[in-house]
Amino acid sequence: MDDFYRENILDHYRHPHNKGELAQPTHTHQEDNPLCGDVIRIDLDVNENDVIDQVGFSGEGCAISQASASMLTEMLEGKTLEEAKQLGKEDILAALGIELGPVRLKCALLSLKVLKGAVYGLSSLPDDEDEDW
Amino acid sequence: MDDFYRENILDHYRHPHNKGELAQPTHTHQEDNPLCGDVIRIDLDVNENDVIDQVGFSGEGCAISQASASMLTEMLEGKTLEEAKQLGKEDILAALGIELGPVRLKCALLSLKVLKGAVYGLSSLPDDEDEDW
Amino acid sequence: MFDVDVIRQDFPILHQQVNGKPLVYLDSAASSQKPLPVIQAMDEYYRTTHANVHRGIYQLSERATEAYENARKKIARFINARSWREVVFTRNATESINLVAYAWGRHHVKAGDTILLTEVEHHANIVPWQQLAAETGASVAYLPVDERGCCDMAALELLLDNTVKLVAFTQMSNVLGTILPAEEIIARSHAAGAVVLMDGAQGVPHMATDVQALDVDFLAISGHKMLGPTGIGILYGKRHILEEMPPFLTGGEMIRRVTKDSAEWNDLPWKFEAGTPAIAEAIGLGVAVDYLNRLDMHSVRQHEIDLMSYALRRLSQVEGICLYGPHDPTARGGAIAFNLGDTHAHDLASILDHEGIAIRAGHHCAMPLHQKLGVPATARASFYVYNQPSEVDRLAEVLEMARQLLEG
Amino acid sequence: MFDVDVIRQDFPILHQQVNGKPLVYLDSAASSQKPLPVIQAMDEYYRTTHANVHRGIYQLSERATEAYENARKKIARFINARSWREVVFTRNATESINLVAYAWGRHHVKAGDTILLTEVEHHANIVPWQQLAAETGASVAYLPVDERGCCDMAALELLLDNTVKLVAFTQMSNVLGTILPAEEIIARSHAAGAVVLMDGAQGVPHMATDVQALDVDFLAISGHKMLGPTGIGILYGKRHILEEMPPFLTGGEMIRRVTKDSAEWNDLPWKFEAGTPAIAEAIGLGVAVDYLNRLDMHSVRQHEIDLMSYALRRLSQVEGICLYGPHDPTARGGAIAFNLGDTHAHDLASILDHEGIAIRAGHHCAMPLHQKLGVPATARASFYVYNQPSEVDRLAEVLEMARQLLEG
Ligand SMILES: Cc1ncc(COP(=O)(O)O)c(C=O)c1O
Ligand SMILES: Cc1ncc(COP(=O)(O)O)c(C=O)c1O
Repeated sequence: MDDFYRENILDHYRHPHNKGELAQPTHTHQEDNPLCGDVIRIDLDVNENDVIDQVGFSGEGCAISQASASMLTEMLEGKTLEEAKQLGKEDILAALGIELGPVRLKCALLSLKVLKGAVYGLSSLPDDEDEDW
Repeated sequence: MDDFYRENILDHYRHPHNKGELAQPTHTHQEDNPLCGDVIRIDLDVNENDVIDQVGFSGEGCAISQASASMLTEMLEGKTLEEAKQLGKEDILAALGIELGPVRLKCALLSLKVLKGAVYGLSSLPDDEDEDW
Repeated sequence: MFDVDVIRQDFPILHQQVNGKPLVYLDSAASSQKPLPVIQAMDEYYRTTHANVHRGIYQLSERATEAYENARKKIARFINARSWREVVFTRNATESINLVAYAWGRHHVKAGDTILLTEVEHHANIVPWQQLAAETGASVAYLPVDERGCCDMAALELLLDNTVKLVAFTQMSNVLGTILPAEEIIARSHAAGAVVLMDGAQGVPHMATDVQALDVDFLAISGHKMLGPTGIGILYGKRHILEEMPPFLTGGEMIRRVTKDSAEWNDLPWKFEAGTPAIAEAIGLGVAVDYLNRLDMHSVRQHEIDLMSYALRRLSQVEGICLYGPHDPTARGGAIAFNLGDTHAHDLASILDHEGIAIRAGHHCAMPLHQKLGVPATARASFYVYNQPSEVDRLAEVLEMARQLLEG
Repeated sequence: MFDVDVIRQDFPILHQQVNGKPLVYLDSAASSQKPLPVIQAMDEYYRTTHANVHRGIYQLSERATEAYENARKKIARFINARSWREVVFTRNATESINLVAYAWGRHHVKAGDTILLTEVEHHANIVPWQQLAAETGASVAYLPVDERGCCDMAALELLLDNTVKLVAFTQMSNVLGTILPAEEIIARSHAAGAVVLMDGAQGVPHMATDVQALDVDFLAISGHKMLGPTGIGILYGKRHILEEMPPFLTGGEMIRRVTKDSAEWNDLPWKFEAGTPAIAEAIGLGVAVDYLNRLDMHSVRQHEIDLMSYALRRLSQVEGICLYGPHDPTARGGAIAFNLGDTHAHDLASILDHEGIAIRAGHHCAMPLHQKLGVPATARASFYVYNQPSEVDRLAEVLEMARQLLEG
């Protein structure tokens, strides 16, 4: 049991990093997962060099969605927008370090989806590549 | 094989009894079975004593429907209308003397259905008692 | 007679380990497991009997037809229908409800009419009516329930005005477990001139259901929730109502005659069964009904009342737990929703799964009810004939561990 | 590679006696038999894996979901769909066609429009369009065929005026065996601005079918005719068309979100799969597709051409026989209709059954075609991967006996 929700997940869940809204974000986006009611919003403050100065997430939901949002915001600190776009599924899963079924995967990846919405803007969002055969 | 379509069925099929239409029947009725295209018409001449003086059947279809129609008309000769109403499924099946599956049963019983239509008139037809549980 | 140890021997799926722990299956409200006689009957059917039904003039087809129609008769008797002609095979309860919404609804519901539902309904008994309302200009109203799922019967009286054409309600809540007062709802709805559909997806598998005693007009059932296979459901409808309804799906089997310009419908119930039916599945469901009859539906119900009494007691000892639904085990079926402190139900489900315990977490296809309860999700454990008190104990123990783990 | 003796070992049902004679099953056009891998996969599923799909956060449900969705992918590849999202599970080909008639038809077909069919269609591809026409004020027209089922392509050009919104035709006649010129019909229909539905119930089980090469908009398939179980069918639809269609059946599974007043649909293909799907059946159909792939669809086709060549030759020796459909075995699939003198097809079927031979007799759900042929009924023998020349011989022999018996 103890090896399942690993300490780092529980740490991030109990003490989330970068939790909170930014006053005047340059980029912001929010989505929810109606299946479980998880809601995540991410605010970014991107400076003139396209570097993420500040990041904040808010919302509520399960330990997995909250912990992965917290982990994701940590990864974003100091990255350029271009680098943020490169972040993918694998990065989140590596950070979580546990195996997840398809339903929980959606919890884990919600914050990534929100991030993409924030950095691309909804209209230019690249296609979900979740279509592997 | 020879024991299946018994001689009496084949006889009635090849040489049907009472085949033909009556000129001025007192009772007449026709039905078809769309599943196979069998059509049977039965004409009756019933006298003032309610006795069937003459009977004729016409139509076309499979050996079973034609033979059973021929057998049925034989049974009708000289019967009263009341007696004709008493004729049932068992009488036809006994006359045919072979086992039939549900589809062929419909062929076998078409002429009986037509007879009921003729003697009762469509509006006062008793309910199909084919509803056994 | 009702011996869970013996019953469990008939369910091979239960005897497996998940993550090295024995499987505890507590999700029968989503779908039940299948006993060997059901599995074997279908296997046997394909090995010895399969052919298309109804039109074949050869023995395989005649045997297949007889088995298929015989299954219909078993089900008709199980719900005490007047005639097997009142039993239509569908894919699931959802299709049964849609059949009524399309074939009955499109012809009887008009602009200004009301379709009355309750606040505990499953999406299957909400969305088809929303669609019907959107197409016809009718409106959908909801009978309020309290937080335990009990209907406000005074409100029912008020809501049942003369615009109400149809009342559609669930026999048993799939979330709260609440058993609705079916007889009273049906009688009052009829008195107000409404037709009544009962969603029996949860009720029929768990309690004896008599359509004649209830006098219900339509009843929707899922086979897979009552020990039967997937891919088969039932729509019961009163004969005179089914008779005057136009067909829903059209094609082969449901016609008597077709020309280039027109078609003439077959007799009931085939008028509503277009195309090759789910033959093996109907046969499997017939055997499931045999199995339930052998257990006896009153014993099934008593077993679940006993198990629920125990569960209510044992689970309420878990610190921080919030149990939904009626306190009285005789007022509810074998499903119980809960939350644990601020922990999300998804986390509970993951942790329970890690310990081999299968429950469901989420909105259970009842989002409006969860909006009412004010929570986005609940965890739900649900029982059936093969569940036993020791499984409730396992659930409670792991919930206690989960609390400690997550609350830290 | 393609060894019928070996294949027959996989079909336990074939190894039985009927009336003391070995069963000769010649009714695969009505429904095919199932090989052991298909039967066993479903049995295994219920014994080890069953749970409701898509929402479950536990291993049984995750395994069931994976198996179910994996079956979809196999089928998508089998017909060369661009994406598994274009593959919707239904009950049978009939439901697939009805889905299009309701969800696409009700929104695209208007008064004055034409739905163009052919004269060889099965009722499943006639009646739903008659109903749509009756509701919308559109009309149904029929592309004429000759007595061998070959389409009058000049007439097609004339019929394809700008009122034609939909062309629906069968890939292969279930009576005459005729293979229709699908590519040409589709291309010309598209050129005329019509959407095209192909009824693949008979074609897909018997010949390699590539939806991208054909460029067909909708394809309807029955699982039970292609070695799969009952209770499962397929609707293929081009993604952009499915995307813009409203849903058909509504309820759980097919929604993303529901409030008391409204609902939001799920992604493709689940938008069209309301309620608990036919899970075991989808898995069984996936295994049937594996089996066909292993045999190789080109070999399946060649086998049937060989068998049909032999059948055409052998059966034409029966005195008084009238064989329907194309003379060229490469122009037809493995179904052959016939009549014997004035003998009714029902009598033939009864006599054949008495000798253990299962054929079909009647109008084969194609009454308009029979009206065209001028006969109320035909007898039909149909072949599949497990049939062999010796069975054709048996058929011919018993037909000769029947002739003598009935003609006396
Ligand atoms: C050409 C054709 N279309 C449609 C169907 C209907 O198939 P199903 O009964 O599986 O829906 C059939 C089956 O007989 C057929 O032969
Ligand atoms: C109350 C209720 N109604 C309807 C349904 C739908 O059943 P199915 O998915 O078998 O159509 C369910 C199943 O979850 C249910 O619990």
